[in-house]
Amino acid sequence: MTMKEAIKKFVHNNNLVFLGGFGNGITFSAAQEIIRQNKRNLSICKCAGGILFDQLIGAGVTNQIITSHCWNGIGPQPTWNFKRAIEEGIPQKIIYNEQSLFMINMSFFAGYMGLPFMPIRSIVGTSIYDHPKDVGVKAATVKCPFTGEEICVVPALNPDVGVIQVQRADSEGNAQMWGLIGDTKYGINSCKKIIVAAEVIVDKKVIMESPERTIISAHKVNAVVHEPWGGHPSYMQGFYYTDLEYRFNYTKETKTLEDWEIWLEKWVTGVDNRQEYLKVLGQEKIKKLKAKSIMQGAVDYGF
Amino acid sequence: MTMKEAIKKFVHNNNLVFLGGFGNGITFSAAQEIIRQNKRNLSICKCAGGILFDQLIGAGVTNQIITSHCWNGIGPQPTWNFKRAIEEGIPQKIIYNEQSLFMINMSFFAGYMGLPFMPIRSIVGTSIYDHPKDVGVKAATVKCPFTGEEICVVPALNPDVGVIQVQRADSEGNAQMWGLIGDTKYGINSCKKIIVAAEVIVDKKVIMESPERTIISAHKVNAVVHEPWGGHPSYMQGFYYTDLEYRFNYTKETKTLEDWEIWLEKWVTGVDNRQEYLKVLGQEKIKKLKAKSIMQGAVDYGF
Amino acid sequence: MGFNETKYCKEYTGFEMMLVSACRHINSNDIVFNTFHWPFLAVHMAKLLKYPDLFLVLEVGLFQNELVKSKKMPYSITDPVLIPNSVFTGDSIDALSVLQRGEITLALLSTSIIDKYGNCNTTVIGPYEKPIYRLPGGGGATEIAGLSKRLIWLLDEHSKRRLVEKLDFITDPGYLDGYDSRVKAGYPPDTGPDSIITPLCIMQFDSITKEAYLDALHPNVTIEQVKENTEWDLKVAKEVKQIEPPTIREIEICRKTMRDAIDQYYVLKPEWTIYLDK
Amino acid sequence: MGFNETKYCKEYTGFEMMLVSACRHINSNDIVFNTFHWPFLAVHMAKLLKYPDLFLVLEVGLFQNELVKSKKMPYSITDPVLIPNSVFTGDSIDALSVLQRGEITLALLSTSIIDKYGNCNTTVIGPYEKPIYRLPGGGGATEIAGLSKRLIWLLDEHSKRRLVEKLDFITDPGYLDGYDSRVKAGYPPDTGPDSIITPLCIMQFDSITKEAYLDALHPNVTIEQVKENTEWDLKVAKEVKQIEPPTIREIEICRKTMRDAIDQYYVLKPEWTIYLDK
Repeated sequence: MTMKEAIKKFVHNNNLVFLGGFGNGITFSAAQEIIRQNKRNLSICKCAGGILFDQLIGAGVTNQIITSHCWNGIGPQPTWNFKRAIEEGIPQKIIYNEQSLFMINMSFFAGYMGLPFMPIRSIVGTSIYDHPKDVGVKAATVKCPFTGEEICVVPALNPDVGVIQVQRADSEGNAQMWGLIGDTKYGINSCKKIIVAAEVIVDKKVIMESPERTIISAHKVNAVVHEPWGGHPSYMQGFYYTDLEYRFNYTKETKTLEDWEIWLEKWVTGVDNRQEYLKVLGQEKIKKLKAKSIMQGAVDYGF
Repeated sequence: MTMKEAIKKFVHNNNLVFLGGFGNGITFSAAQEIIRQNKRNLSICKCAGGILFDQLIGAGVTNQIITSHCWNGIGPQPTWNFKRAIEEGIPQKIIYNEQSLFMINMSFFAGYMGLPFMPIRSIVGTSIYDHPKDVGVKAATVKCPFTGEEICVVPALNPDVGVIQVQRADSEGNAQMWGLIGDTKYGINSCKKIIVAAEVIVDKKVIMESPERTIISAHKVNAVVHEPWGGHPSYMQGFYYTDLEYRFNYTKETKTLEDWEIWLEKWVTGVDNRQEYLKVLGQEKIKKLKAKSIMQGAVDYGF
Repeated sequence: MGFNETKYCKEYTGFEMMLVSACRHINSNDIVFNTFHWPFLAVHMAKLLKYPDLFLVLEVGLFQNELVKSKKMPYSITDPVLIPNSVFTGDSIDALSVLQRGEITLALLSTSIIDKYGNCNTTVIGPYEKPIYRLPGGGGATEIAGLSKRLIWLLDEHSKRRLVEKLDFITDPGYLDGYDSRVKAGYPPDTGPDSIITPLCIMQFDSITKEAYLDALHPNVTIEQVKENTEWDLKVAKEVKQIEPPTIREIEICRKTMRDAIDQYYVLKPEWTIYLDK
Repeated sequence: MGFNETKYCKEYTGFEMMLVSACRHINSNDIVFNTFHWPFLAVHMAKLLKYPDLFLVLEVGLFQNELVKSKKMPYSITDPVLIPNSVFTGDSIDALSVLQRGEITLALLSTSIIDKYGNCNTTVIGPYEKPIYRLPGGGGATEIAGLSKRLIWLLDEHSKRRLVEKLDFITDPGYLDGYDSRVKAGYPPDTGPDSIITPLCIMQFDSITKEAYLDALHPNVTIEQVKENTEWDLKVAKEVKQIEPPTIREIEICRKTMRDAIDQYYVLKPEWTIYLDK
């Protein structure tokens, strides 16, 4: 399936959407296809990831972000569409459903575990506990029946649909990721519909050579997309490095609404898919970002 | 440190003890050293593992087992010391703190997470929920503040001391395990004192070649023991296979109290350490059990 | 009985019939929770007979959908041979996540003692504190019984001491006290025992009372025989079905599986294996 | 001030002094929660200056106790260069487990706005619903501030808009409303802010009221200067300590670190870097 087909088939207006990747394999290609298809009123959950959120916000695709951090990590520098939306309501008012990094991870974990909540030893006493006021009960406390202590609990997140960008998957959807996993394993398994985008599609034999690298198994996967470089400008361990220059310049290049529109046209709406995006990026940059190989981690699985 | 020194220094009478390994790397060497040192009134927690429990019970080391299953998995067949203790009080009455496999795993996970409890969607309505009556509150329900449903919760387990048998560790205690992990990662991290026994001691460089294989990091580890074949008669992926014949015969060889005492003398109290045990086992058997190598699972960590 | 004779096997044991019946309950698209020990054989047969890529979840946190290439049958759910043939390995919490998310469409479990509501006891015979006979304990069956969509119990002996009115100890939840008591306790409404398969018959559960009733007879078994060997006053379907005898092919695979199991130290009772060397 | 002049650096910026002071707070046996972005530089300095094998936990679930061999400084806590130099990698839940088990003995965090009880705001200036200025949000700092044994806040600017009486939004818990309010809220009693390090000084917290007070001055800074630039009525220790100026070696490493950071696109204000090219 192509990313275009997968997003068309599984991502719908008003959905709660999980987008995977924390540093490693951020789902930029998926997010940009969502923009091209002009989806509306999506709620996006993701532990952090400023410039991805910023693009979805700027394009008017999302009216709620559920996250712990929205900024350009390179610098660090502000993300202007995000600021424009919250401070000025441009292009629309959005809700920032404030999370802490660990709180949203525990919410995904609750979703992963098929449980309605997870306890966490934090958040109490902070404003995150109950802001914003218009998104329902964000956290509560329960009394531990064993120790008597009051402990904070956070609710499960079970998004309607999720997308991840991983190093490799087989054609059935068994997907493997290594390096940083972030919230990706628990986040994607908590979703109702699942799209796996992979740098390479491999034979199932390759999956079975190190089955502990699998983060989601085929029985839950609805679409497999072969999407090389789908994480650019983030990195994918073993495949390509972060495009620091591109990410650094993003803040400068999107500071005004006019500049943002030029940027959006150049990188998103003016291209049809990731292959065309890569043409805009250019062979020279691709060559520069390509990872130098470090093959390691084999162990003896013998018996 | 030798196993003898480690058990002497860190395992004390009346301790709650975690013993690692579920199929892969069951801590037989540690358990047998505990028997040789004649510890008393230990409570042993471990998700399952019949013939290891059976030896500790028969030797009078433990008066409480916290587990979900105690039987000889090969056959399957009964474990006689276990039955003698519960049915006849020989050598002493013991408490079987009934768990389900997943319940005890969640209790270890709570301990791992530094949380007082974990929710679980089971156990309610069963006799496991509240038997035995004399071990305190085993489980309870709380009302989910988000969905309103009543959900079962189980308390954290935080053993005084734990031992694991892993494939490899560095001299500081960074320990790696692959193949089945069972309850070993969460169990050992929930312990207050930690002994790592490893088939091989490797340079830290080897650990850093696939850091996701680490199940416990050095900052928590109190003792590192180089203990080849410490898991026999269980297996260790990549090192040796299960001694099926030995395990099958165990039930036959320990059926009567007299037979058990002969077995105990031969394999445990009559030897001083694992090296001597391996002499009793014999070179031929060792050769037969040695794993045929399947080196695989390398991936590209490049950037 | 109207079944074409040439296709079917004439001589087989009740144990073999139980395995064949269990195997027939497995569908190609099932997400199966595979457990030790008789279900392991039934699932092995299903992989050999019909669905080599059946999707299996094991309580150790291992997912598999390829036929194990090793010549040997795994001796247990923890056999290291399983690892390099799996599509996922993690830990028991990963297996629990699949159960709790409601993704298991079929679980097969073997037990020794079951009551009329499909609750099972693998813990103790007699009073808990003064047991007559101590059993091993439940392992992961408590959650598998609690959370699988279709649950099938295998009993290798159909007798009054195995199929009882009331248990000394509930290790694994069936329909608890019947009617809506299971759902009231908190288990998902779309879960619970579907069938009990014994050497004699298949029982199903009344949709209202949740009591097990005789639904289908294995060949050459009578209703009376089943009732006589069941402790509670067994209700019987209006039309009791007649189960197709095992085919020659089914029995071939069944016996191969039993032989493989014996090679891996499974203890099978002599009366179950009388045809194995023929 | 009694400090041997030949050993010390004469010219340096307040930002550099802040980093040097932070670095000095790190002990060899600390289990350090290392965070973006100024703490990253202070920890990098500590590894270069004194403890190359300092044990670090990162919120992505990565534990490290070797000096990164790469010539480049990681551009962030998610830089892929970190992976093949770690002793453990997992996910954020693994990092949370270390925090919740109480194993972190030292955490360094940078923030933009802090109040007198050591609470911080990285969320919003002005009313939450009608913000004057929206900030990025807290990331993992909420738990790191809540659960680390010794917590040190770094502020790169000491001004009244940065050190305030009361926050618009508490992103990260300090001592909340002071006194025992943090413990009452449920945080472990042995946790909480230890110090605030700014370009001008180091503040500590009163053991009873939990209000921050001036404990030590960076060289050439007066008590008045600190008080004037703090919004609340800052209390002052009976004997305000005088902080040792940065040594030539410390500044050397500090500037190398700052240069490395700039190479990795860290934005440093021009007034902090005036000595970098000298």
